Amino acid sequence: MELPEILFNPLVRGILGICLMSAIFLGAMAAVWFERKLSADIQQRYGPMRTGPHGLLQLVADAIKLFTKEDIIPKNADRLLFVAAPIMMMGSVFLMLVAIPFGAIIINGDTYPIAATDMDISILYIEAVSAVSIIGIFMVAYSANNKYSLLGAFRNFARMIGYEVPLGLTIVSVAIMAGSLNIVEIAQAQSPLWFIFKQPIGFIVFFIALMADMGRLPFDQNESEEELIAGWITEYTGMRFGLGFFAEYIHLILGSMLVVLLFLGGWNLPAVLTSNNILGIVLPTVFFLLKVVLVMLFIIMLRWSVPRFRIDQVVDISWKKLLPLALLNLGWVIALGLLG
Amino acid sequence: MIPVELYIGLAAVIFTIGLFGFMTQRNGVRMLMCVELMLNSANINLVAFSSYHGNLTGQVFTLYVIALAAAEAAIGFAILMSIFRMKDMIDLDKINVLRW
Amino acid sequence: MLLSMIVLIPLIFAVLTLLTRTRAQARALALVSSVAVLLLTIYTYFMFDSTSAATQFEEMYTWVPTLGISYNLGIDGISLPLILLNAIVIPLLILFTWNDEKHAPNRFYSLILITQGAVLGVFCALDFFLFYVFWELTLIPLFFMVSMWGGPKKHYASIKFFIYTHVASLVMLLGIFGLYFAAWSNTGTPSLNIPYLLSQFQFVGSGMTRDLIFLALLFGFIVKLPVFPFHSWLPDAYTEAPTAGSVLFVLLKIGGYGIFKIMLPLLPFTASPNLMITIMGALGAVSVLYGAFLALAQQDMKRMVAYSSLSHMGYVTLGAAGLVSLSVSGAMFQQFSHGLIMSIMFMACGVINNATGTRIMNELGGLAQRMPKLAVIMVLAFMASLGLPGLTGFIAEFSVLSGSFVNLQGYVVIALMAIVITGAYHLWALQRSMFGVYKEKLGNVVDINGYQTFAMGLIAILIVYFGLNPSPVLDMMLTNSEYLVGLMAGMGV
Amino acid sequence: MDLMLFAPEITMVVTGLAVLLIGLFLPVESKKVLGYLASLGILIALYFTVASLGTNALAFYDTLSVDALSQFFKIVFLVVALLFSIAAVKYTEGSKNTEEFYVLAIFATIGMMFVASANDLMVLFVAFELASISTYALSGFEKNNAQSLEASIKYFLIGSLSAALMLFGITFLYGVTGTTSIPGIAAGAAALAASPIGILAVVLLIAGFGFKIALVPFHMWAPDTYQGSPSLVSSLLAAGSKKMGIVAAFKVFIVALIALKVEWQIAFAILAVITMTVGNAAALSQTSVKRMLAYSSLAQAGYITMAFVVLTPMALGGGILYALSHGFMKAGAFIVTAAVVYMVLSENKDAQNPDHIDNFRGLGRRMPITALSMTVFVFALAGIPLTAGYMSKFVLFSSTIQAGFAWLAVIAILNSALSLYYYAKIVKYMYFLPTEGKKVSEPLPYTLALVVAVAGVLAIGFWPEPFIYWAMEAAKVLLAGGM
Amino acid sequence: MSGIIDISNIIYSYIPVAIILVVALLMPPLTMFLVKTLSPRSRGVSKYDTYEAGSVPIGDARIQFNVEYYLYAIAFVLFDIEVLFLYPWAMVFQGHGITEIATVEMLIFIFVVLFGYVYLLKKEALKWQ
Repeated sequence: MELPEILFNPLVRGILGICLMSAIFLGAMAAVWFERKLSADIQQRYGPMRTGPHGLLQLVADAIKLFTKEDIIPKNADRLLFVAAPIMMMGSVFLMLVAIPFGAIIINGDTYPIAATDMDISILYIEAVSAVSIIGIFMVAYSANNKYSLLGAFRNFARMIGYEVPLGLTIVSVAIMAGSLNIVEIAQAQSPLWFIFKQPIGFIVFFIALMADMGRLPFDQNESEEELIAGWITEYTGMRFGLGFFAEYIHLILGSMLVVLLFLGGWNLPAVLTSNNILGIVLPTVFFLLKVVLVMLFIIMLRWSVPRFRIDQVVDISWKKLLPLALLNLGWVIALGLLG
Repeated sequence: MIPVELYIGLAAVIFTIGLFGFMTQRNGVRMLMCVELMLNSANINLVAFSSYHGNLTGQVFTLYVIALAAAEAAIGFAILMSIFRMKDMIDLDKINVLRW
Repeated sequence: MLLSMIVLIPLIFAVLTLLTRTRAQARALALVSSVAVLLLTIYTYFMFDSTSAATQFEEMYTWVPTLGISYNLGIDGISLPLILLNAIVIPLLILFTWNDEKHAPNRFYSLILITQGAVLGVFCALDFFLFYVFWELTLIPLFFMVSMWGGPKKHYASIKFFIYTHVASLVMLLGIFGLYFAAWSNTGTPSLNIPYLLSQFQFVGSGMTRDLIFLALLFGFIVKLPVFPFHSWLPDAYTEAPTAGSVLFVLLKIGGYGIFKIMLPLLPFTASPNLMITIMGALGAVSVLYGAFLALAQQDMKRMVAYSSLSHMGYVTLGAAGLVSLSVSGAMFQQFSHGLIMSIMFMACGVINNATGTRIMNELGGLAQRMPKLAVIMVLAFMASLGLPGLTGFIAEFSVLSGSFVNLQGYVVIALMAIVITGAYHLWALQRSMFGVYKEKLGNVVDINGYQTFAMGLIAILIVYFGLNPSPVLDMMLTNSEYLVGLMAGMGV
Repeated sequence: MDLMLFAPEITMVVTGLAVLLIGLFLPVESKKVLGYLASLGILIALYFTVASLGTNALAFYDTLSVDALSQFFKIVFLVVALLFSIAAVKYTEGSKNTEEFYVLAIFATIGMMFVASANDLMVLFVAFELASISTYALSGFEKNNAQSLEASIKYFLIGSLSAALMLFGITFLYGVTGTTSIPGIAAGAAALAASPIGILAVVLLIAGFGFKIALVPFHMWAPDTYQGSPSLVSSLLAAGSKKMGIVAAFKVFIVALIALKVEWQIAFAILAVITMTVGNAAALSQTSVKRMLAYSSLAQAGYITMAFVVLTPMALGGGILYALSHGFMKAGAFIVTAAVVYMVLSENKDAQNPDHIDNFRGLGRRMPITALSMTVFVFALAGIPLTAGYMSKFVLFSSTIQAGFAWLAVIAILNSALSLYYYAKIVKYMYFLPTEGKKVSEPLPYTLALVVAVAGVLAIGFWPEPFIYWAMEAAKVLLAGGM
Repeated sequence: MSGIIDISNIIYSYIPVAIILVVALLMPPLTMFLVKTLSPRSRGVSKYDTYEAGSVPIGDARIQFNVEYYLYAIAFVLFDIEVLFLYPWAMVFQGHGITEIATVEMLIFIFVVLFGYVYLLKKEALKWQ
């Protein structure tokens, strides 16, 4: 069975991307609900219960509320930046999304990733556009003319730059091992042995750095509700807040996908399981998404069980622990490469 | 698909913007940004020519240029910061201890 | 080795002198050095064959072969008398300053020795590079001499002197370069050897180039000499310099030496020798007259002497342009004689200035009563300077004027007019300063001391000696000038 | 490929890293060791360079060449670095950033050395920037001194502008010829000469190098920077960094772009004349000695630029020799000002303009060795015979005449006569003007550096044969590449 | 000089990016437009105040921040650029027959970077105050 040529048409790919975008919206909504319930469980309470069964419709209610909230732009704010900031944040996550495969279809032993585009340097591209979100955050904080916001943004900034370096180094290690910068090829290269087993240090470094990059607790110093009200997003209300909030959750999902793609074997399954075309179409993606959900679960559980670091600790961890570890990992990968 | 002249033209325009900015701006940071702009216009040229000639020299060169630009920016900011700490401004017209 | 020693001993001793701490050590070292040079020079003189115009005592070591530079020394009949003059006067000059209370004596004597070494170097050098090095080296000590111990306008004078003559030497350097490269491109080998380059001059491409080279070199020499109209550094520098400095200026005969040694051999091969002769003759004659007139107008005795020096230097150019054996040798002898005479005259000016505190002649008067020894020597020198027969000045000027008359009647006539004026200002100066009624406000002046008497007296004796018997130096000058004139005759000039 | 070819560079890198690392773990009072270490490393590198004179080789995929030209300039840079590091022992005394001072200087020197051996514009540009960036930081080394910072920011902005211009020019060379290799560009020069882009590239490159060499009218940063930077850094800038610009320009113009000679020759002629004239004229009225030296540096760069016009082996040899001589003379002169500044500041911590010429009054009595060295340097700069400056001018100017550019030589010679005036002024202040200051003991490191520099100046003055020989060899390398 | 640069393959893989970019650019404004039409509007002055835990804000918030941030920023830029050089090298490290040379050269490079790192550590540039 040949895949029709039309599937490779960029326009079709773009429409696929929009579908994926909608999917991830739903995913993010699910993730929000999921987190609420999980956190409630951890804290031994029920969480949202009233809207729908087990509060399943809570998100819909929230959305309605957000849509009907007045949009307030504080005085002294830089209006242009204030309004444009959500675009930057949303743009960043959506552009990331373009290059990330949401799974793959295996037909007759050939793998077709479910991704809007398949570029040679996708991992580099993802790293690049994900860094754009910090500009959005900074725009929010700077335009709001609020000291807490700015302080939050600066912390965010210090954290981001600290963790970009180990992140980059581990990605290089992965790229060395896979011999490619194409995220699909990297995922393929993990059959049969996942990279988490080949470079466990790399995985740890990458995971921590990614969490910091996403601003997940224990790395959400940009918000630090206890000290900075809501940090960088203090002055955002209603739907603006909602957009920022959503961007974070989408980022979370995409980050989890990255972890799976880079270290946890992506959609790779033993060839036996995918030899059948129907199984080949379904199983890899399911398997992939399952792993993504597990990673998300882990991240969310972490959030509710670990206290937040102080900003100086965060910076220290990145520069004094992760960076050497990342270099060590790089050395390890080089050694492996020389031996094998 | 795209004539190489367009790339050169783009680079030239960016370069000119950078040069113009460098000449007219008096704020240290802005001047620095203009220089970066000029370096990047050279990068456009290099990559375009690299593609045109089908060899990788230009792309490799671009990598070096990016690194150098970063190093330059780093040192530039360090100097500007020291000036700022001393004078609370980075307006080059007002930095004029050294005159005749 | 002989010439190297003559040149290098003063330079080495200059460094040693610089390191001394006391006045006594400094002057002693300087005296030792200069006497050593004198002895070596006298030895050289007696070994010298004055019947030959060829280069003698030649020394040659390769230095920078890539550029054809070598360390090449040698003397002939043109340079030896000047070396002799220098070697004789410098020790006497040191004796003359024996009791001077100048500050920083170590530097003072060191500068004297550097000047001596540099000037001797110029006379001995047979390589243009070396020649130019020594030529420029004379500038530095004299510059310091003037600006450290000079008169009230010392800074102005020193800088004017420095820049003036430095520019001139740079122009000369251009000429040297021109000659050097022209010869290089002709023969394919670089060389800065003076006789070699002189012999190559005739093969230089166009007449225009030859003329330019000639004029560039000539400019360098006549500014140093100096002659009108390039003399304006002279009165300032001579006047503002300390006595020793003025004497060193007087001994700085490198400009005239260059004319005889370098210009005359080149002259016949220029595109228009007659034009060159005209230039040199005219400048010389005008200088004689102009210097004399200005000297007449001076109030300051030292300035008057300086202008008279300009006047005398005119004879050198005029004689060189005369192009007969008599005039050329006369001009050479004029250099020698002028060195002796002017040394005494500047020394006398210095003594008077020290004793009375002024050099303005109207304020002086009757000094002969209080300073008889000085008066005797001074009168002798003035007489020699105005050309009294029996003294060196007469021989020189007479030879120049009579010799030049053959070719340059017009200019000689101009110069002859100056003789009257020369006599006038010399005598008038003597009359105003030495004779007449002693002006009491000058205070209690004392006569020259023993060292000064010895120094000035010895030079005075030499003036008389060479005036009566010039052949010890004139012979070799004649040999050389005959050779030069013969060269020109061969070219039909 | 023989790594021994790059023994000097490797030595320097190892030295630099060693100084950095050791310096980190030393207490402030024993950081003097770093100076000795750096000097030792530089000496070893110098030894390797001198020992390898005469080898010819290409290395690293033909991007680096070892030949007489590169070795000669390496010697220039190493000599300057040596003087710098000896003198810096005193300058950095008591500073906790000693190692940075040395390391930056060593890295700058490494950059210059690689520029000297670059055979590829990519390497050339990267090395160029390595040297530039290190010197930007060096010139702002006195972080609490407004002058130093101002010098630094001006130097930095103009330096990065020049880098951008140069790079833009290089991209066009690459665009037309398809290679960044210098011989490759020379081979493709026909295409360059035919294309208007070639001219554009030449213009951009002249401007880029003009800024670095500080040719008028691209010079406005130089006086400020040389005056404001710490004196030792000025010595590195004037004596080292400027030479780097010159050797790079030699390579780019004379080797790579000889086919476009007609276009740039006249430009350089004009630049040379303007530069030397403006430099000398402006130097006349300066009261800051460092600024005066800066302007004199302009003038000297103008003389060297004449080599681009004349383009005979001898002229280029003269220019190259001049670079070495200027290295000794100018580095020495700036070290003297460093010593004077040190003296002034040790007497009065808050002295303004410690390099003012009034502070040179009576230096002959206060610091005899320093003053004597300064005399040698300024006389050498003025071109008094038997000094390095004279020898270089002799070769350079005479070859200019030889090649038929008599007018250029005349202008240069007149300029050189003019320059005497302000050089003599320094000597006058040192020896002839009275002062109340007492004799001070001269810091040993400065004295040592000065003695080395004086020895160099006099060595070239008295025994120029080997220097001229190797300069000529270097010039032959340049011309062999292009003609 | 004239010529054509063919980058169609690359362009094709970026067309989806452009499409998504347009969507991403449009989405927030559209949402905000919806909000504007749907939401009520109340009058009140104090709601436009900057929220700083209830206290009245003093002065402008766009102030100069601690210099620490800049130091980190500079360190970041430099290290990130070092990583930049690793990417191309990572691609050719294996399977291009230059493994040994590439390894040695990159190890030297990393070694020099480590030097810089040790320097930063020792100079306490990475110490948050």
